[in-house]
Parts: sequence; C-alpha cells; structure tokens
Amino acid sequence: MAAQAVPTDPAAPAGPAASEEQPLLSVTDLTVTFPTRHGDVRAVDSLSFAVRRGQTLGIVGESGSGKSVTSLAVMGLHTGARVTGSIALVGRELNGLPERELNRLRGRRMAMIFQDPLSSLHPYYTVGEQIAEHHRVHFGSRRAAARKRAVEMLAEVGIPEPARRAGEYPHQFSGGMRQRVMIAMALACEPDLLIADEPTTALDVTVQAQILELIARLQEQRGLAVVMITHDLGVVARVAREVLVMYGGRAAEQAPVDTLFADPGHPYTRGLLDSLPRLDDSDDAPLRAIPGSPPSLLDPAPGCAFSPRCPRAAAATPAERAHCAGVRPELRPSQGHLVSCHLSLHTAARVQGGTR
Amino acid sequence: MTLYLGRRLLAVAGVLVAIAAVTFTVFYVLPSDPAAAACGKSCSTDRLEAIRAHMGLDRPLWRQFADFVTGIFTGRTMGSGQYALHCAFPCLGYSYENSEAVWDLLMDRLPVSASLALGAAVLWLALGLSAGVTAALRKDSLTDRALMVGAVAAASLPVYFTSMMLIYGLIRTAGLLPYPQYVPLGDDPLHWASNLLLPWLALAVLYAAMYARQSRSSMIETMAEPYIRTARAKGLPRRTVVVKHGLRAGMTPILTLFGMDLGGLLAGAVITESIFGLPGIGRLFYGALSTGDQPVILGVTLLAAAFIVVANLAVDLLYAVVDPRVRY
Amino acid sequence: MTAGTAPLPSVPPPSVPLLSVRDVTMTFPGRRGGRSAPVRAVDGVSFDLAAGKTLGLVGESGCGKSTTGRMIVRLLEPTTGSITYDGRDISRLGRRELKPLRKDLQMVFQDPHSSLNPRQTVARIIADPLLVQGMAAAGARKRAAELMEMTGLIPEHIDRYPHEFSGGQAQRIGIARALATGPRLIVADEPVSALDVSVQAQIVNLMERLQRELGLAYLFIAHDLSVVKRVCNRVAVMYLGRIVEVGDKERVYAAPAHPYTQALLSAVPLPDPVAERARERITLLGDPPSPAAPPSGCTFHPRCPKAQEICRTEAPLLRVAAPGEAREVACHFAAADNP
Amino acid sequence: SGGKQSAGGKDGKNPAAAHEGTAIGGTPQKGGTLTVLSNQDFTHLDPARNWVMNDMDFGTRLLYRTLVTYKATPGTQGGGLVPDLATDLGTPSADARTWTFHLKQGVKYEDGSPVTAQDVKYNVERSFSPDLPGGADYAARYLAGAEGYRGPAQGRHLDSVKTPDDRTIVFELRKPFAEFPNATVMPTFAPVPQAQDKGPQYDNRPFSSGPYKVDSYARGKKLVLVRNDHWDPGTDEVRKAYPDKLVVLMGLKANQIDDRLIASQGADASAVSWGALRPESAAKVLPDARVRERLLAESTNCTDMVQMHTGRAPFDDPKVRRAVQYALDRDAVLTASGGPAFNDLSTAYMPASLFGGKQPDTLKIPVTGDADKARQLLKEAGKPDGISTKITASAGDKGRAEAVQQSLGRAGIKVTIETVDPSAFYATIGDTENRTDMVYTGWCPDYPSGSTFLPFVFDGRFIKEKGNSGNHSLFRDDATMKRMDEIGAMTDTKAAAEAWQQLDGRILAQAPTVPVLVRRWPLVLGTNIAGAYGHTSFGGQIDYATVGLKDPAKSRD
Amino acid sequence: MTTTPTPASSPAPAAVPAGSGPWQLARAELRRRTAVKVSLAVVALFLLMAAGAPLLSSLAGWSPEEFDKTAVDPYLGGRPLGPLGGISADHWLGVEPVTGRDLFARVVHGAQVSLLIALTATAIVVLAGTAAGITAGYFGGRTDAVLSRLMDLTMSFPSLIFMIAMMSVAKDVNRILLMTAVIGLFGWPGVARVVRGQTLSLRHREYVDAARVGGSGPWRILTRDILPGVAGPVIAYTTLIVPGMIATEAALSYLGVGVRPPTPSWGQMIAESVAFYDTDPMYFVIPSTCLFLTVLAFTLLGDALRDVLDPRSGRT
Ligand SMILES: Nc1ncnc2c1ncn2[C@@H]1O[C@H](COP(=O)(O)OP(=O)(O)OP(=O)(O)O)[C@@H](O)[C@H]1O
Ligand SMILES: Nc1ncnc2c1ncn2[C@@H]1O[C@H](COP(=O)(O)OP(=O)(O)OP(=O)(O)O)[C@@H](O)[C@H]1O
Ligand SMILES: [Mg+2]
Ligand SMILES: [Mg+2]
Repeated sequence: MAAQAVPTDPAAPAGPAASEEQPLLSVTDLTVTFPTRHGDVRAVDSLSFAVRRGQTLGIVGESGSGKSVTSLAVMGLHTGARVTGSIALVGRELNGLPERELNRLRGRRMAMIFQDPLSSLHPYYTVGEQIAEHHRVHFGSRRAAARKRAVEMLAEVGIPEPARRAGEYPHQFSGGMRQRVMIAMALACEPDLLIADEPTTALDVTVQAQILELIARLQEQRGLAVVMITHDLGVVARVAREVLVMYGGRAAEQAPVDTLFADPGHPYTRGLLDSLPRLDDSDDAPLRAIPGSPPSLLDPAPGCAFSPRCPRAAAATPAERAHCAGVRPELRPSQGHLVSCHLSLHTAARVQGGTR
Repeated sequence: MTLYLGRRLLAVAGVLVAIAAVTFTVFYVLPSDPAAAACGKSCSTDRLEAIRAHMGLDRPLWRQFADFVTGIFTGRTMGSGQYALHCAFPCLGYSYENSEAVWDLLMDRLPVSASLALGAAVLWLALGLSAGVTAALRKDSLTDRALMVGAVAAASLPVYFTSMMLIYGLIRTAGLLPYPQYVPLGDDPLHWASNLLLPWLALAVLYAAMYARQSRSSMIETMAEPYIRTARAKGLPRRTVVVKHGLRAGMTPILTLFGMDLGGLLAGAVITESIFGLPGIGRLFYGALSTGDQPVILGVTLLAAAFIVVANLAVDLLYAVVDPRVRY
Repeated sequence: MTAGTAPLPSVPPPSVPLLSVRDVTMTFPGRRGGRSAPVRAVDGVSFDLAAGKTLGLVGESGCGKSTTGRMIVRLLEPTTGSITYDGRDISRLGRRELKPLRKDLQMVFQDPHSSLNPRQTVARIIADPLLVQGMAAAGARKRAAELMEMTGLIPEHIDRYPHEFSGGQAQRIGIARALATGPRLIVADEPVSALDVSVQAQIVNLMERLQRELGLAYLFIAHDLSVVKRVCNRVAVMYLGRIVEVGDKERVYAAPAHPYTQALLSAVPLPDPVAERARERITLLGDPPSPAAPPSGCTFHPRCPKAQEICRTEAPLLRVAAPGEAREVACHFAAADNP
Repeated sequence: SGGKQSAGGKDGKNPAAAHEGTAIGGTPQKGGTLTVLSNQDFTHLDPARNWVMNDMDFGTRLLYRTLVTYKATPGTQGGGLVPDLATDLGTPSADARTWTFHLKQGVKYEDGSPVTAQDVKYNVERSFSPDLPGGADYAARYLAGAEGYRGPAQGRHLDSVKTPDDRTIVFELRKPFAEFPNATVMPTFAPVPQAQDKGPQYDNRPFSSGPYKVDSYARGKKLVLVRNDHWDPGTDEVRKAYPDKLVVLMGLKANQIDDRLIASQGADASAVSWGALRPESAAKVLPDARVRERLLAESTNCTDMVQMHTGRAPFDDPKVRRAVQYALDRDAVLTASGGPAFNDLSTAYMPASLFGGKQPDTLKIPVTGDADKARQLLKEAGKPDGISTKITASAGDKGRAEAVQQSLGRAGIKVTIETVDPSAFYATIGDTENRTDMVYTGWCPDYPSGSTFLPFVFDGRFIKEKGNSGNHSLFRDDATMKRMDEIGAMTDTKAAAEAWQQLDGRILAQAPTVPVLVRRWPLVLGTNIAGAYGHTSFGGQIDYATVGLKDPAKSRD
Repeated sequence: MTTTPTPASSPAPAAVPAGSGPWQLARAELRRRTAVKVSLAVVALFLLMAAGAPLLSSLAGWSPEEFDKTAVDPYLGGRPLGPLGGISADHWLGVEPVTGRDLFARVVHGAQVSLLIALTATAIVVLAGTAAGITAGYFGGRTDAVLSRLMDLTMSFPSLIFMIAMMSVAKDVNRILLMTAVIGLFGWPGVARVVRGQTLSLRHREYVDAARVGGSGPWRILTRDILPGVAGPVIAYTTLIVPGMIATEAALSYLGVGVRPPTPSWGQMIAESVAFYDTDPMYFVIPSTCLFLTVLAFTLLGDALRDVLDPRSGRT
C-alpha cells in the first residue's frame, strides 16, 4: 500500500525476471581481519553464501563466531577492518565501493536492524524523524512527505496511534516497540534486502514471537530477502529456509533448514542440537554437552577450528586427528549440505555410535 | 517543570546563603581590621571605636550577617544622621574603600569581565571544539596526534606564561596590538575587540586545549555508539552522520563543562585581568583584598558563586532541551 | 535421577519443606516525574521448596524473579511476608544473625564474569566465604582446590584471575564458590543465560550432578523454559510480581492452565523446523507492563486472549487448579480451558 | 668574578639623580591633555580624608586650594610656604595659640560661588567625622576642645574655629604651635561648602575650588579633570594649569606603565606615571641616555627603618638592638629596593632635607654591616647563640625584608618574615600586644620640620595599645620626651632645627630603630612632557601645579 | 537469552604469562608506551630534585636564601651580571635579579615546596574524596544525599577566589600547611564524585552480592571488593589532578598569597620573574619551564593511566 508513494529509482536493478537466476546478495570468500595490538584477528574467514529474493537465510553460531562482523561487512559498515572477497548485491560489487556510492545503496537497497534497539536509536531525535530522515536523502522528499511516510511505516509495523507516537522519543517506547521502530526505519525506503542481527535477543519470548511474526509478514508482503542472524537454533528453525552455521569465523555447514536439523553433517551442528534442552523432548536424560569452549580468533589453529572439541576427532585415529588439527577443511557438498569437515558425519559411519 | 524550577531556585538561594555565611565567618574569624585600615596612619583609639561602630563592626557576627542577608532583599540604611547612606534592593553593602555601593561596583565591572569571559569562550569553543572534533574524526592519524600533543602542551601552560609570551611577542616585539586597555563595547566595538584580543587569546589557549581534549574523547565515544552505526546503515551522507547524529550527542557533555567554566570566569578571571590590567571584577576583588575591603570581597564571592550555581542550573535546564530523555 | 542415590541424613522429612516462602512482597522506592512512585517488584509470592529438589522460577524480564531470589538469600529484606528456612523465619534477621546461615544459603549469578571480582585470584574468590566463616587460610586454599576439581576445573589454575577463564569456566568458579561452605540451598539466578549454547549444557549437567552428589536444593531462576524443564521438579511462573501458576513440571508443561503460561510455552521457538511449522501459536498482544504502574485486577488482563470484565476488576487468587492436582493457578478462567 | 662589569655608577655619580632640583622639558605650552598612567586608584580625594603624599599633591594642586600651600619650585625650595586661599601665612597671637587667616577676594568654586571662611571651617569639622576617616590629624592634635568631637553630622560645631566674617578664620589651639601654617597646607584646610557635602561619597566627586574640576570619575578605572572656568589665575601664584584636561587611567599594570613610558609612543608621549618606576625596569632606563633624559628621581624624604619592640625581650636590651644595628646590611636592602640610583643610604633618622642636605654619620657602621661586631654585642647581651625573631613588612617591602632577614642571619639573628597587605599593615603593626618584635616601616615628615618626624616616631606618650602609629619601636625615654617638648616650644625655627638634629643623634645611639635608607621617587616622563619636577614636599611626586605639555597638539583627543 | 557479549571469554593474550592479574596487565600495557616512560622520567627527575634539594644546592655551593651581591648590578635594578641571567660556573642556572640568589638552588628548593604542597594536597583530596565517595556510593540513601549536597555546595564555591581570600587574610599561620589545606578543601568533591560513581556501579556488580551472600560485612566488602575496584580510576584521576594542584599552588603564589619569603616555590618565582621577563628572560623561563614540564608529564601520565585503568571516564 505504501509502494506507490515510492518513486522508481533509475539505478534500480533489472526486474524480477533477471533476479530469478541471479541471487540478490552473493558473498564470496569474505574475509574480515581486524588489526589489533595483539595481532590480527580474523573474525570472518573465507565465508561464502547467497540469498535470493523472498528468501530467508539464517546464520547461527555462538558468541564471537563472526555473525555480526559478516553482516556489517555486507553493509560496508566496518571502519577499522580489512575486508577482502566479494560482496555482490544484484551483481554489483560492494566491496571497495566508495563511501558515497555505498551510501546510495545503504538504507535504500539494503537495510539492517540491530540487536539492541534502544542504543541503536538516537536518543535525541523523535522516532518519526529517524524513520524518515533517509527517505528524504534517498528520494529527495520533503519534510512533510517524509513525516507522512514515517507515520505510515509505524502503522505498518503495528504501533497504535502512529501519528502521535511518531513525535515521541525512543526512550518513551517499550523494548518490543523499539524493535518495531527499527524495522519501520529499515523498511522505510523499500529495500530489497534486510539484515537482522539478533533482532529478538534482547526481548522476552512473547515479544520475540511478535517481532518474528512481523518480520515474516513484511517479508511476504514485500518479497524481501532476509538474512536472520541469531544464536538461537529455535529462531532459525522457525524463520529460515536456508541455514548457515558458523564456527570460529568460518562456515561449518550450510543447508536447507529441514535437512540441516534432520541430518546435520558437521559434528559441531550435531553437538549443538544435542546439547540443547528441548521443550518438545519428553526425555529427561542428561544433556550431551560439547566439551571445551569456543576458540579464540587471535591465534587460529591452522586446521579445523572445532577439532579440539570435536568428539569425532577425539575418537579418530591419530593420523586423522593430526589432519583435522593441521589442515583446514573446505566447505564441500555432501548429501545436499555444504559441510566443512574432514570427518563429516555423512562421509563415514565409523563413529556413528557416538551420536544419536 | 515549574515545581522542579522552584525547587532548584530554592536550592540556589540556599547555596548562596551558605556561601555567604562561610565567607562572612572566614573574614570575621581571621584577623583583619577594616576599621583600623580605614582609620589610617595616626588613629586614636577613640576614633577607631567610632569608626568601628559606624561600620557596624561592634555588633555580634550573627547580627551583622543577618543584616547583610536581609539587606540584600530589602535594602538597608547604613550609618546615621547626615551621612546616612541608603543602599537599595540588591544591597551588598558599601565599599569601605570608596564608599560606593558594592552592587554598583560589581555592575560597573561586570561588562569588563563578561566581555573577557564571553569573548574568550567564543574563541575557545571555536578552537577547542573544532580541533577536538577534527582529531576525533581522524582518530590516530597524524593530524590527531599533532593536535593532541599541542593540546596537552597548551593545557600545561600556566595562563600567566601564555599571557607574558603574548605580550612579549605581539605587543613588545611585533607591536601588533596595543597594551590592553578596556574600551566599552558600546563606545567602540572595534577598539573593544582589539584591546581584548590578547586577553581572549591568553585565556582561550588554555581552555581551548582542555576542550579539544575533552571534545575529542567525547566525540570518539559518540561515534562508536550504535546509533551512529544505524545512521550510517541508513545511507545518510557522512556530513549528516557527523553533524546531526554525532555532534549533538557528543557535545552535550561539553555543556556541563562549559557551564562551570563560564560561570567561574564571569565573575572575574583574576589572573588574566590582573596581568592585563583589565578593570574587571577579578581586579576589583584583588584590589579589595589588598585594602581589606570586606563588603567588596564578600560581594565578589557571592556574585561568583551565583554565576556558578546559575550556570549549573542553566546547564541542567539546557540539558532538558538538548536531551529529550531528561524531564523535570 | 539414579535410584542408587541414598537420601542424605540431613534432609528433613519431605513433609517439612526446607524453604517456605509466604506472601512475600518487595516494594522499592522509585521516582517518576519527580514524584515518588514505589515499585512493587514482588507482590505476595508464596511457594515451598523441599530439600534436594529444584524449583524453577520463570517469567519475563522484570517480573521479579531476581528480586525473589535475592530475598531468599537475604540480599534484600522483604517488605512484608515471611521466609522460613529449615523451620526458622529468616526474613527479618540482622547481618550478625544471618552469618551462620550464610553457610547454608548460597547463590549463583547470571553473568559469570561480573560475579567474580576481577582483582582477586580464583583461590581468594572461592576461599572467601570460608575465610569469613573463620577457616584458616591454608585450609581454605586446600578446600578451594578441591572445589575446583569437583566443578571440573583444573586445580593448577588456582592462582589465575577470572579474565583468564572462558565464560563456562568462570561460571564453574561461581558454582565452586557457592559450594564452598557446603550449602543446602542454592539460588541460581539465570546461571546459564549468559553462556554460549554449546557451554550451557555443560553447566546444566554440572549442576545436576552436584545436586545428586550433595543433596542440594535449587531455586532455579530462568527465562528459558526449555532449560527449566530440563532441570526442575517444580515450576513457578511469574508475571508482574506474582506467581500465576505453580506446580509439578510435568503438569505445567504438558497442560499449562494459565493463559500466560500457555502463551509463553507456545512462544518458545523449537529447534526443529518441522515441529515449528506444525505448531499452533498463541501470540500475545502488547508488552509486559511496568511494575510501577500495574494494571488493575488481574495484571495480565490487557494481554490476555481470554480476558473478561471480571479480570479488569478482580485479582484472581492462586488456588488449586483441579482437585487432587499438585498445581495452583491464579486465573479466573483457568479451569475452563484446561485440557 | 672580575668579568662582570657594573653598568652604572662608575664615576660614583648617581645616574638617576641628574635632574635633581631641576624641571625637565622646559616651559609647557597651554592646552592639550595630560595623561597620568596609574596602577592604582587614589586612596582619597575628599580633602577631609586625603593624607597620602601623592594624593595630597594631586588634590591640592588641581582640585582644591588650602589656606597655605607649598611653593611650586624644584629642589629644597619646594619646602617653602606661600599663601593660597589666605592672603598671608597667618597671624599668630603672641603665644602662638591663636592663628588668624584672611581669605583672598575672588576665589570661586566650580559653580562660581565664592569660597568662604565657613567652608574651610566646615571641612576642618568634617575631618573629625568617623564616617570620613583617613585624613591628617593635625586639627585633632592641636585645636582646643577637639576631644570627643565627632564632626558636624549632628549639627555640632567646633567652637575653637571661629569665622567672624566670610573671609576671616581664627583657630584656637590647645597649646602653642609655631609651625601651624605648615599644618594648614594639609587638605584638611581646604574649603568644602556644606551644601555639597555628600559624606563618604564626596570622595568620588570633590567640589572644586582649584583650576580643574572632576568631569568623570570611574573608581579604579578612569578620572577625567577639565578646566574649572571659575578659577581665577590672578588669585593663584602657584598653579599654572597648563593642560586643558587631565586623564588618569587607573588599574594598569605597573610594568606595562614603565614599558609604555620608556617607549613613549603616540599618546603615551604626553603621559606621566603616577607610581614610581619599578626597580626591575631600571635596567631598561639607566643604560639608555635618551630615556635617562626623561627620568626624575627626587627623594621621597621618607626614612625606612627596622623598628624593634623596645618594650619587651629581647629588644628591651639596647645591646641586642645595637647588634641589629651592626648586623644589618643596608647595602643589600638598598639593592633590593632598586639600587643606589633609586635610594640613598640612611645614617640618621631624619631625612637629609632636615639636616640641610646631608645626614651625619655618627655611628660609622660599614654599609654592608659588621657581623662580627654584632655577634660580639649579642654575646655581651648574654645571647651567644643568637636569637630568633620575626619581622612584619608590608607586602610591597618583601624584597627589603628578605634582605634584612638575610643580613641579620649572618650574625645569628634568625628572622621570620610576616608579609601583610598594605591595607592591613598599619592595623597589624599598630596592635602593640600582638605584633612581631620587628617591623619594617618608615616615616615621612609632613613638612620640612623635625617636629613632624621625631615626636611622631619616638615620643612614648603617643603609644597606643591598638592603632598605634609612628612610634613602632614603642620607645619611651623620659629625657627624649622632655627634650622634644622643649624644642616644640621654641619659636626660633633655626635653633629648633639644630636641636632636632642633635636629638636625632642621641636617639640613634640608643638604637630603638635602625635607619636603613631613603627612597627616591623615580619617574619616566613621556617625551612631550614639560615643566615636570619631583616636588620635595610631596614625596618626590611630580608637582601637578606646573606640569604640562611641550606640544599640546600631540596629545590625545 | 539476554546475552551481554562477554568480551573476555577467550583466554588471555599470549604475550602475558598466565596468572597475571589486572594490575600486572595494566603495568605491562603502560610499559609499552613511550609517553609514559618519558613522563615517568620527568616526574622522577623532579621528585628526586625535590627530595635531594639540600644536597643538590650544597653541591652547587649556594643555599637558596644566600644573597650574592657580586652577581648583580645594583645600578641596573639588580640585573644579573653576565649573559643569560648570569649563568656561570658559579651559578649553574644564573641568579635572581636584585638579590643575586642562586637560581639553581631556588629552583630545586622550589620544586620541593611546589611538589610538597601539590602532592600533599592531592593526598588529602584523594583520601577525603575517596572516603566520602565510597561512603556515599556504598551506603546510599540519606548518607548519600547529605554527602552529595555537601559536594554540590563545595563545588559551587568560587574556589580560586575563595582560596585567594582565605590565604590573604590568614597571616600568622604556616603558609604551606594552610595552602595545602585550602587547596585540599576545594578539591575533594571531584574525587568523591568519581569514586561515588564508580562505587555505585561496583555495588551493583554481582561479585559484591556474591561477597554478601558469602557473609562478608560492609567493611570487608568496602576494603576487598569496592576499594580495589575504585583504585584504578582513582589513581588515574589522582595523576590528572596533580597538575591542577601544582598549577593552583603556582597561581596562589603568583597572586602573592602563597609561600612566605624567603621560601622559594615555582609559582612565587614565576610571579617575581614576570616583572623581569624582558630584562632577564632566563629568570622567567627557568621556573616556567620546570612548571610546564612537570604539569605536562603528570598530564601525559594521567592520560595513559586513564586509558589503561579507567577506559570509560572523562574529566569530571
Ligand atoms: N573492531 C574489532 N576489533 C577487533 N576484533 C573485533 C572487532 N569487532 C569484532 N571483533 C571480533 O570478531 C569476532 C566476531 O565478532 P562478532 O561480533 O561478529 O560475533 P557474533 O557472532 O556477532 O557474536 P555475538 O553473538 O556475541 O553477537 C569476535 O571475536 C570479536 O572479538
Ligand atoms: N533496587 C531496586 N530498586 C528499584 N527497583 C528495582 C530494584 N531492583 C529491581 N527493581 C525493579 O523490580 C522489578 C523486578 O526486578 P527483577 O530484577 O526482580 O526482575 P527479573 O524478573 O529478575 O528480570 P530479568 O529477567 O530482567 O532479570 C523490575 O521492574 C525492576 O526494575
Ligand atoms: Mg553479534
Ligand atoms: Mg533477573
């Protein structure tokens, strides 16, 4: 309904027909390195993935696995980092694009929402102003038009009394409503891609459900491509069609959601699923924890980052163990998945006994 | 809001009375005899007593203080008979030294101190903030380093050192500027400015350095805020991000500092005024000290305190304007 | 729980609960717009906890879970109500009288790093409660090493500082400290919420093992319903300072009686796409209200799909939901919808 | 260190004293604006309160006339008296207890009204008012029936001052006073019409009977004087009133004043300094003949003294006092005071002017002191280990006090310095009970007579417990007091002068105080200044009666 | 699920040996910085100079109060003889004009006085401020309200003006003591605020709760948990107020209400030398440089300490 208010951008990519074969976003060999005092931190290492229009890609991984760094790299928001590899939005290479060019795409073609909506909203400006200010920049619309747009967007994300609320400040909103405001802001310029970095982590479960539903509804209405970043496998299971599991800055496994959950190929994915207490599980048996703790990115081992914690490696022969620890596994197709593991659960059944 | 303001104003009055009381006590407890000072070289005991009585110094301290405080609001009559002086509403007493109403003296000197403080403030804000923000935006660059090294060094220079260097360099050697001599703004704005330029510079150097350091760290902190990332993610041009989103938030902490510094300076930059011989409140105060002119000392102290508290109040109120989260 | 575990001699007969909380309220002085606006963070909470058992306390952020837990270990003094530990009302004891009780009542915190003093070595952190209780330094250190071993840490790391440990290890240190004095009741305030998913299970397992070995009772506070389900015997669901439903885990999870519990359970995403798609959800409207300005009547009514007129005016009492069932619910219409 | 070479005084002549007794710059032209650069404000311009040398100069030479005044002549001649308001120097009765003055015809105030004898009487009465403290106390000391008089405020008047008609004024004194005309030079004897009296605020705008009137006066900042058109030069043989206007800029930095006058650029060429040249500026003045040309350095005639509390131990012992006398390095104090160019060493109490030009040196103590002798004296006094004591000095005398401290230290007299603000200084040292054992202060004769020096400084009967002044050694010696009374009663001024000089030496031998030096009043003039000389009776300050400009067109405005 | 990112979940950086506490880490971090090394050297130099003042001046052969009339020209207002303010083998830094006192001796003794006053005042300020701040922050409630009002009141005082007034009226007292006390009197609220803020934040750390649950009383918690936590920011703040204190002493002495003669202090020396700034520039330059270097060194040191020990705070 708001679509007619948006003038067509001459720089817009070709019509939907073209995008059928071409993914909206494709990331290839993305590596992000932070130079620090203690040495280089390779927060993301040779990551590749693609998202199509109308699709949702879920990225899971625990704290520090590089999820946020990836999303910021896509948006070109890193300041002190070395970003290599390719990030293409509808075939257009973003990595290395000058800031001015990027600014024409950010907020317009791709938008992002963040984990903590309070600190991500400017405390000094009304939400109305914040929702629409980039509308003025991208479309050159006037203040009044932008304000109207802000009110529309607030209504669309389900905020009651949008006209009044547009004049209020972020601190006057509750957590869930702030996240709605963030979403309204992200979608104000009708972007094609929405990156949501843990949008519900700070929220209560009941409110989380509301927000996830809202995102799903808007995605359907607008044919958005969504990258949903989370550490909650439950959330991924709910919203994603395709899932990327990250570990230590690398992709551990990538697969369609059903396949991934039904038959994980990477021991880490397996371990993750096993260690989760489940509501729908009637069994009260002790949880199967993954021993050890997540790796440091500072001095990455030359081989598989998961190998020190890997039950399969532990049960493998010394030669295999050495291989795991010394040689980096590539992401390889394996039974409809992409798995980066020398001892993928799909390839050998020797240690099958160790897993369920 | 009104309630808050009322409460705050009450607190301001309380603070001022407390400060007046402390100042009063200090000068009473510590030995100094203005009557004897006024009496002069050859002073008979008889005459000394008469003077003391005339000045009201023979009365108990609390009475003197009570008279003083009530006098501020109601005015009061000092002395009696033919020479009785009536001192009207904001009555801070009469100078022992030259029998002028302290309030008039203060108001007479205030334009000088205010010119000095405000002019310097404009200068230091302009210099300090632009240096600080520039350094923050180019964090860790050569510009940043150079600016900050300069700022630390400048902040370490005592104001009298800077002043003397400026006098030596710009007046004595280069002859670029006149020896500062206050000309009221209304008389001749150009002379006003050219005469004050040097004192402004001297004061501004020190403060600009402090503000540069402060605004740099504040700005760096702000630019790392998630909402700046949001602004960038929206595709706003860099200028908008920096100016609209960064500056406004980054400069709010500076406001508090500014209030305190300006409040403190309005009532006289004692050292600067005395170095440059500007007839401001600071010099009035310094002069009053050397002549033991208690009413003036008390008056200046109170005025200075009033500026500080009022500036703080103003800053707090301004905060509510700048930061919508603050509500009274 | 394995059958082999012998009941510990110190455990009182099950009829007398180890901990009994009755009508506890906690009101914080608060300010709003210059006026004082007291926050009733906990409002008439009652429950029992038997020795060696685990009671889970769940609810949304700000509903008063932590406040309840902190009252039990007497970090806070309840405004009204009584807390009976081992037959003795401890709700009004002073610091001196509490001191011996500190041995029995311990706490594990949410953030493993912020709950460890960054300037103290592990040895000091773990030994501190022992030193306070008057143990000699050498003995306390030895005991600290034992506790590290017991909680799965390497005793050689005893002289390290907290920042040298990962989150999971740090949480183990926190647990070791809580265990130092040999407590019988541990209040665990979201002990795994801050941990990575892959580490969470380690801590849950550790806590379960310790309970078995030491006969501990836990008050397990969490907002993650799936973790609570794994760990607890009984569950209490809180909403805005009140318990809306409390009962045996099986019953509460299998057949939630309170609309809020139902909504809560249905909102938890399951790590299983197939089940997720098949699921029927109850989505609540709106956000949790502030405890400083609670709604009238049943505090849940503005969000409740089943709310009626009476809910607006009358606060429901916690009562047994169905005859003979070890479960209590505070809802005017609880029974009606109970499957 | 033979390589170091002094820059001045090589030939033993004082480079600063070249203009002693002469006026600089020739005869001024009429007109223009004379600027006075000052680092301070006047203490008082109200004639009832004005008792500071420089201020009296300014007040009586420019704003108001007194019954009698000093001659406007350089050198010691300046100590001579001339009638001013009065037609002569006064007519005494035979016992010198009643003095009659007649006022000149045609002397007018700034509003054109005539100056009357009642106005003079009125101001004398004002000077008794506790509201108007600070003035000279000759009237209080000498007028009959003055005890307990509190001024005219309650309508009470002094019967001892009579005004038989508008132009006759008669003073009845308590005791014979041959030098009374000298006292009538004081501003106390200037006229103030009762209608213009504003009490303490009269200070801010005295009503003029002199050649100039106050145009504006912003205290501490600026005073502007313009011509009083009703002043009749025909009635005035002293004041020349060359400039059209005088501007006093106050509150400037002393150093900057020095620098400005040395440079003498633009309007500063028509400027003079109010305060004396700072010692630290000497190095910029003395080596430069072109600047030295414009330097005045008349003696102030005030003797600086280290005064000891003779009333209590250890200084009740004359031996100890003499030890101080010997230990003191007057040369060091002199250097601290700006050096020999700007000061003269003192070997007697009264300044050289009261000795006819040169002080006798009766004790012959070396200028740098004699520490051995001092130690010897201390030993004799039973203090072989020396003594510890304190000295109070005005803040401005800090350097001098440090020199005293340092030199006494050599003889085992350990001194702690208390500096006191000038304002509180007299009150502090006037408290005889609580003051320190030593004070550093001086005395200036009000007019060239020993009677305005020795009795003020050494008469034990004037000692007061509080507010003590002059006699800070608290010296009380019956023989001395008796002698002072005898000299005071002498009518032969010449004999009296000689008697004072002898008495001076006798007191010095008892060493109640140690005379240190007599300061000069160095002033650098702007290049356009003419007719300027330091007036001996005004402490070496420029005589404002005669100063003017060479070329009025070059002045500002 | 309310995960706060835990930054240090990875093991310690390899460069630092295991078992090193926050203090060791901070020290290692400080040791890396050149500015710290240089400022430490300068501070140490001046401290040594102050401590060894009598020794140093006796080495140079002059006491700070000793006049040397042969070194100045009495006819030029006592200007030092010889170039550069009389620098010679006899007087290493030249002499004071007028008196001929040895500048080297005075500068080192001046360092003693200036640093003594500054450091003692700082100590007073820090002790009083920490005590007040920690009390207000930890006990809260009425205690906090009263102390906070007192801080506000003290901060509302026009401190320099008041200090000058107090110094100028008090006469028969030990100037150094009085000056230290007066400077201290107005400095404590700054520290108190920092400490109070820090205490407030520490009080809500869970480890404080843990200590209470462990049975520790308020005293034990204050000394073992709060105080060490407050120490970092306080040390950084302290280093940053030292320059202020030095400058205040100098300002008071400059205005003539400072130390009693003939005691030298840098402020007093500068005040006196200002008059000679163009006739004897060295006299002005030497104490000014000392003051400048010391203030600069403390500022740099404080900056570094703040970076390392208290990353989040600014000027208060
Ligand atoms: N600016 C930076 N400088 C250095 N290291 C960084 C920087 N930003 C991120 N990192 C490091 O990169 C790694 C990945 O961080 P990232 O924020 O992407 O994790 P995440 O997967 O989003 O975790 P979380 O779930 O906690 O948000 C972390 O180890 C982090 O410490
Ligand atoms: N010391 C306090 N002063 C004032 N209000 C408080 C205080 N402690 C808690 N509260 C308020 O009491 C309510 C309950 O807080 P509590 O910490 O018990 O919630 P919680 O259920 O533990 O929430 P979370 O899941 O966020 O930890 C909240 O609204 C909180 O703001
Ligand atoms: Mg992240
Ligand atoms: Mg909680």
